[in-house]
Amino acid sequence: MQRYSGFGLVKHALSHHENWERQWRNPTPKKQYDVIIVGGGGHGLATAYYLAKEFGVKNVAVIEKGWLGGGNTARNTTIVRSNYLWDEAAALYEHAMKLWEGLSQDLNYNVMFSQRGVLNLGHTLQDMRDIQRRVNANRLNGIDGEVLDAKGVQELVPIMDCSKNARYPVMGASWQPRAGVARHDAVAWGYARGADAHGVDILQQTEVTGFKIRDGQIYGVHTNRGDIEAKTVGCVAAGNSSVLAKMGGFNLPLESHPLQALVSEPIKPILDTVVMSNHVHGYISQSDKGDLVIGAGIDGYNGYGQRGSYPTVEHTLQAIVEMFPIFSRVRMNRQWGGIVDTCPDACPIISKTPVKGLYFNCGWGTGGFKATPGSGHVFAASLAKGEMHPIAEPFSMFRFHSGALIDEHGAAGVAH
Amino acid sequence: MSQSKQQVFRLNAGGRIDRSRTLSFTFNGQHYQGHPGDTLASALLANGVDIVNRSFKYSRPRGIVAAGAEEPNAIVQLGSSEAAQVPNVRATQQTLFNGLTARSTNGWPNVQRDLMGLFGKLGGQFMPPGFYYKTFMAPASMWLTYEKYIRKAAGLGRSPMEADPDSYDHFNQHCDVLVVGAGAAGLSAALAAARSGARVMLADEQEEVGGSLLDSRETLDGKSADQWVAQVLEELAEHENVTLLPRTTVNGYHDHNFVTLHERRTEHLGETASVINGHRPVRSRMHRVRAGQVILATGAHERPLVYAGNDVPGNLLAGAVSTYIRRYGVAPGRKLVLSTSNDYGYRAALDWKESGCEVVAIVDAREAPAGDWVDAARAQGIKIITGSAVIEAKGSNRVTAARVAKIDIEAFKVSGPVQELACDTIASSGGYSPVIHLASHTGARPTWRDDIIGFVPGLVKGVQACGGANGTYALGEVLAEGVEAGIKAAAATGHAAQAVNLPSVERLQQGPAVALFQVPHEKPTLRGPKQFVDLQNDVTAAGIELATREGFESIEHIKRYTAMGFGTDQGKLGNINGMAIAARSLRRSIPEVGTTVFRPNYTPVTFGAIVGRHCRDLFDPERYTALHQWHVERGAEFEDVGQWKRPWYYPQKVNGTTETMHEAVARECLAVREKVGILDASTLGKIDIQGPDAREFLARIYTNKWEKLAVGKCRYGLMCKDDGMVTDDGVTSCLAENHFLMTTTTGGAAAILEWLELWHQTEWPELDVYFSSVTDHWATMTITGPEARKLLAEITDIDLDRDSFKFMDWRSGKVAGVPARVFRISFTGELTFEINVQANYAMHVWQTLFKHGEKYGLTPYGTETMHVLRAEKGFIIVGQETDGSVTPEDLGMQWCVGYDKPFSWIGKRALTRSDTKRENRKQLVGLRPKDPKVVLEEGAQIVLDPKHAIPMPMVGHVTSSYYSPTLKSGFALAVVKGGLQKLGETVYLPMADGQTFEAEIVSTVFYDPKGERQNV
Amino acid sequence: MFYIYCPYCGEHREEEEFHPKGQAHIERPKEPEACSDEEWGDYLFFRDNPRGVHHEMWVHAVGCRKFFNVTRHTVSYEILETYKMGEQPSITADSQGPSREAAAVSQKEGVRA
Amino acid sequence: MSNAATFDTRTDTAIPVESPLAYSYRHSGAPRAGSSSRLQLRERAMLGHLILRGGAIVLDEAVRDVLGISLPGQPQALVQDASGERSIQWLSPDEWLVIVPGGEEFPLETQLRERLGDAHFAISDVSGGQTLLELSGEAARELLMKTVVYDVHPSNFPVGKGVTTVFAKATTILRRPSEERWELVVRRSFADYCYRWLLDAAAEYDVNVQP
Repeated sequence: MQRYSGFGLVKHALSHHENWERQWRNPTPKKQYDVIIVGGGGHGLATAYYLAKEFGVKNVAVIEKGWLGGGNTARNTTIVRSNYLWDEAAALYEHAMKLWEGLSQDLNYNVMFSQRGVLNLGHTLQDMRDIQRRVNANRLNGIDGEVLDAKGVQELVPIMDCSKNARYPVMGASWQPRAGVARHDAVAWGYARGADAHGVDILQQTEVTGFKIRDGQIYGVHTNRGDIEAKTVGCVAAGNSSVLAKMGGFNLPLESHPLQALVSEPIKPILDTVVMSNHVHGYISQSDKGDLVIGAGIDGYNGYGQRGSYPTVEHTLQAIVEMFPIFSRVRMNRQWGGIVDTCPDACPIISKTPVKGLYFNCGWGTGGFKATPGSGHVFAASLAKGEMHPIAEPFSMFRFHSGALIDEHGAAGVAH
Repeated sequence: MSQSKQQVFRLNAGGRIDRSRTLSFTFNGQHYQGHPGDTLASALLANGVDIVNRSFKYSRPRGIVAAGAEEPNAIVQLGSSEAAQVPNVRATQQTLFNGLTARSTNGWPNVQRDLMGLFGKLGGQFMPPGFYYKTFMAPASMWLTYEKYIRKAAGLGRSPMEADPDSYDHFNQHCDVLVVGAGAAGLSAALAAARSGARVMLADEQEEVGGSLLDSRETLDGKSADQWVAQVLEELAEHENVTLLPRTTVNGYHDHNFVTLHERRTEHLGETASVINGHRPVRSRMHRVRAGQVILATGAHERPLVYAGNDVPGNLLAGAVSTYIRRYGVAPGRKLVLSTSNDYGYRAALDWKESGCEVVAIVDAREAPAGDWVDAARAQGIKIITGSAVIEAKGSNRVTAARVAKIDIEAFKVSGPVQELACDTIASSGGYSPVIHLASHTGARPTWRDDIIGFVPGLVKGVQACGGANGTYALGEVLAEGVEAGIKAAAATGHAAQAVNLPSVERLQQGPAVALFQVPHEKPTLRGPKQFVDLQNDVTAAGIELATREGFESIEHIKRYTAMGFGTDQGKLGNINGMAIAARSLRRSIPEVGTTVFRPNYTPVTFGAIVGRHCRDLFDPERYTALHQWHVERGAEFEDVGQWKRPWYYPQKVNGTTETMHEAVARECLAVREKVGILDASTLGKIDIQGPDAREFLARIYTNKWEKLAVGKCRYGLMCKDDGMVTDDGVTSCLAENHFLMTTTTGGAAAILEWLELWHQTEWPELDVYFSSVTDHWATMTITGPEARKLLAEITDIDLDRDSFKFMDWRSGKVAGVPARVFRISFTGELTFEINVQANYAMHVWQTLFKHGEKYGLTPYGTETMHVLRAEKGFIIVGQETDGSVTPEDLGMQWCVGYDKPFSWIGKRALTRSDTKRENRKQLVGLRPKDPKVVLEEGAQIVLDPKHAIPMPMVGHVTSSYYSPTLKSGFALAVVKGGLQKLGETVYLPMADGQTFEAEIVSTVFYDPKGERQNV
Repeated sequence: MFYIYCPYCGEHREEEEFHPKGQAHIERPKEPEACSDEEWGDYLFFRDNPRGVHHEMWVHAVGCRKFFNVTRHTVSYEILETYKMGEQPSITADSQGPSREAAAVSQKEGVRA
Repeated sequence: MSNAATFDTRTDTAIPVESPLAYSYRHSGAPRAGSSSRLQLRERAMLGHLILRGGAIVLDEAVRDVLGISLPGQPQALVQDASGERSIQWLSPDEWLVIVPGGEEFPLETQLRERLGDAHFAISDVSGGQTLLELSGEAARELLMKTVVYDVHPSNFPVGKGVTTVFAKATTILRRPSEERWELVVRRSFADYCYRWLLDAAAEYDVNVQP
């Protein structure tokens, strides 16, 4: 792998950039791998990377029906935080957070993880109770966070309307300083480059059309480029997970919904943190390019169309202008949608399935991007050992039979 | 200076501007003049302003390129006052008005002399696409610092720092046929549809309707094109069912023919709307249109040619040159070189020549161009250099010369000697790309057509494209397609076709165009001077080539790696060229590389317009009870509960100072415990349930039993979802054998009514029962406290005797002369009467209670006191003690669960799942702080071992916590793992400030455990 | 934004008047106590989530307040039919191939500007 | 008898009542405009409002006998008596809104209940819970376009129609009793919001309010 550095950049400039190598290969599928990862998004690529790098499983293929990182990795609002309420979720997201903190160096790829802090606003007494509960739990779980009052919020974000005149005045917020944003595409590309360097085959434009299952054990997949064998298959296909599960002969407790987002035109730096409000229902940050990146809500119906309904966008911008009246004259440039696979308890599934050797990692809802390194790491560990990693254990799909749900609707952010 | 001298590039005649009037404006602090009919861009060109901005990445000087929505460079900051600031206005679409104030969005210290430009020149080669992924990584802690400087360099304009003085609104529109674009195709389509009687909307983004007809060289029925436009508009105006919307951009096409239109109402008049008759009209308006049929007549965008130095000011689109000359009376230079791959480009040279300026040469990439306009150029004596192209523009702040050479398109190389032609303007045309943006908003894929060298829109049901949007450019054909589309659309909505006679149009002879997306240079692309593809984001042909070299093969990867098409112009100018360059690099065809799917908005839309009237006081409804006026006058502080405004507490002024919440709540609590208090409880949801199966229905939906509840009696009920988790609670009263009144939580009212309907409509339609909301019909006033009976007795005819009107009974009669239903239920533990009257009488009854209540110390109390009082009694609040993971058993409310009811009620089965029947679930308990002065924090986490290392195992959390003036101590409710087995044990609550509180687990009932006080 | 034909009101109405209520035709087991935990969990949480023809329940919340069923394509978002509670769909995934739009979208992913 | 409780919530006229807009008039005022007004807004407070539920077949005859108007069986239909003071509006296949002059609602309910006997139906008095706003003037339709999502074009919304639909962020029952007039039935607790919305949206029409 060609190492990246400032010095290297100068060197390449002098040779007119003619000597840059491919960041990943475009290999021909082998007949057989030790592990197949279905889905070449951030989570799938991270899984492959850690399998090869940390767990010594190098004969790995990542199968992606489109282009890598082209699903929700490319369509989210890039927020990274770990201030989840329940111990199980907090452990998972904090595991990810720790990996985020060294990720650019680990991958030798600048994922621009910007720990500019995330505010979760409270507008009602119950919001504040929930915030206190969550921050107290975070603290005892070793996750940074504090509760701010309205004055503290105003100091952090002077341009926000924190007055009592607001329809739902800001009463306070939780503040996680280590949280922030990252460059979404770079995460997929960085993991792809890293995985490729460790020998992982990334097979783009390759679609899984079925599973090869014998006596309840998986031994490969059918694809549009022929059959590929492996005794361990991990599906990390987000919105398309249910479609894959159907091929495996079972259902998942998932619904795939449109989740929309939008950006303003680029403007000069004006917002230095991430601001999220469940109650007024919008969240916002500013990208390095200057766009205000705004998350809209989940549409209530199932949809694979990568688009949602217009009123969702209207409601979101109403919330943004309610919080930031000065943005009224700023303009919306683009809106788009992703397909989020949501679980009834707003927590993911990282699980064995009724088919031996077939594992699923899905159901991340709105929480997927921020979990990318942690999700990949614990999933890789589980695939490598054939036993679920302790952090992944509570996220079994079978919790929906026992009733041991991990209800994170409160912490899962705006879209719930 | 005289005006004409100022506008040195203004032509003496021609154009659609009003030279008799002059408008003043400033740009970057300089004063200029223009005329009504100008855009800011045409006025800047008229005044010879070459540099309008600096580029995003390399800070290169940039000038105006286009004349419409595709303009990437002329992005300015508008506004003379802080509140009126508008970032990122496209000068080509901003109508000039008197006093307009604009600035460049980039450039420091100014746009002419920009220091960053130096950096860009020196450092440009160190900033290939994706360079930031490859550096700034060490040390890890420095990224935030690097980022700060990167952020500073980014962004275009700036946000205003004051609230918007303008307002906006929405129109919900419905029509049979929506025609998008009012050029030749759109006008003829609208005319055809209108004549058939359909409801037609016609929207056009420009200041003036007519599209390219406004600067056309062609004639219709022997008349100039703009005359035909005027005639069509006249007829459309006569049709009552036609809505014509100029200055209206159709910016989003959504599912099922829902289309959003952004109409600019005052932006052409001033930076803020001026007040007329004491009223400020809206700045802009969104039309939310549901159309039966949509006709896309959005025309086509010209593609520039990609050659070295093509970003130097003075490089323009050929079509834009024509538009500036013919529509605005401006020749944006003196000496023109035209580089073209097609016949359409010739128009610019003809117009230029006719305006009296010099055409140095037409450089045509084709070996043997032939056609009417080619002939016309030859006839005018214009030099035509064939088989060649402008391979490089020379100049830094303005074009000084064009380097022209023979090129071999197939071999992608310069095949002949280079000549340098002195000029100040280079116009280029690489052909046209249909405007397919709207069609692709709902995911439809466009199709590549080799014959027109462009994509045409993929279309879903109910949408047609015609004219330029469909790749049809010959005027006669465009008109015919428009009419056909109009007739078809009208017919599809049930309106029969009427005859439309097409105007006669001279048929132009045109030669075939050649596909030319990147002009070769003597040097290979990576080594040659920059050839810009996306001017706004500084994406070059070399950058695209480099991206493909690094393995970015999908067009989506290439776009993301290079940022191509992510600007505010969304790649209108550059995307097709960029895709073609990528295709060549990858040795694939354009359709193989991919198609372009655009997202809304077509052009950016002000947040305010999308928000409309739903802001400020109208952001979200505030729901009031019938007593709201009284609460306001009494100085209540309000709590938001759902959309309701409920009195939270009533601070009093004591000796000139206003009570704190703590003081007010203590006073209110004691008043209830010792005398009598009153609460406005009108916000509770109330559902009227009637029918012979009402009782059975209640038994299925509630956890507890209802078969024996007699007429005149009330009962508390708990509701679960079918997962066994508590979702609502309230008191339901039996009004008659087949008639019940259910109350719900304030926040749950609407959801519970829908919940009841859901089960009735989907699972149990055989049950004869109806539900109707009567929440707003009744006002509910709760009087509670030892003196409640005495007070009520003064103004009611109801027998309040404790033996005839028992706890959990209801009676009807008159209160203060008003028919009332009175319920003896209690949420405070005190003697309580809930008085319900028709809401229109509420104020009278409330005031009468106060008239009589003074002597009993009647005290109004709010939700905070209500919470303290109910918590002292261990009564739960759904949503506070519960969070969707709490069963009735977890709450210790087995007394409210009918385990042996015949029907397996909603939630029952789930209670025996392995996790819900497990030991050690979190259970509701009371907490008594060891130090009575301590009020535990709500949300505090509970641990058994406060010395345990982090992560510290947590066993539960505080759900409610208050200071009780009655108990003279703090107390709390909490959920604790296995809590009911731990009564009497000590638990710990480690706080953020390092303190750890101790508390004892106790019963949830802190006050009057036997419940005697409510029974008195 | 959808334009939904309410089978009770007999006309098309704006999506804003409706709420989606999840998969249609989920029946509560007649004898809950006879269900295993697994069966009860399936009833509560496990859903069809097809990429294609889907039957879902909506309620005309701001309107007649009736629940009804919608057969809709989850990629093209085309509504193929709406029908009253208690009725069965006449269009199912088996009874018709994917619509033209859906077929187009299921091809390789293209550019999103 | 239906074995439901009936209750006359009205009393003698000496007792003061407050319409759902009483607070709004105090708080936001009631603009008066001269002849330039293009929009008139009038509250018709204190009318009798009943929600009638049951099968059309069950209710039809009784309604005709008692009220003298036949129950509209077609969706979105609104029928009135000759005076225009009594109306029945279809709300859903088993639900109708009856509006009568204030005070008539209880006798009407009683008579209907007597007439319907043991049949399965429900009548709920909601007179205190909603109010009726009347819009007239040339700008009425345009104001409605700003306010409701339903198509109010005369070709879609002729006289004699009524719908329940979205009013900004609230809901309303919108009806068209005559060529000149539109009626909005709004819930009491949302009335102030609706009123403020209408005043704001109608400012450009010189709205004239008759409290």
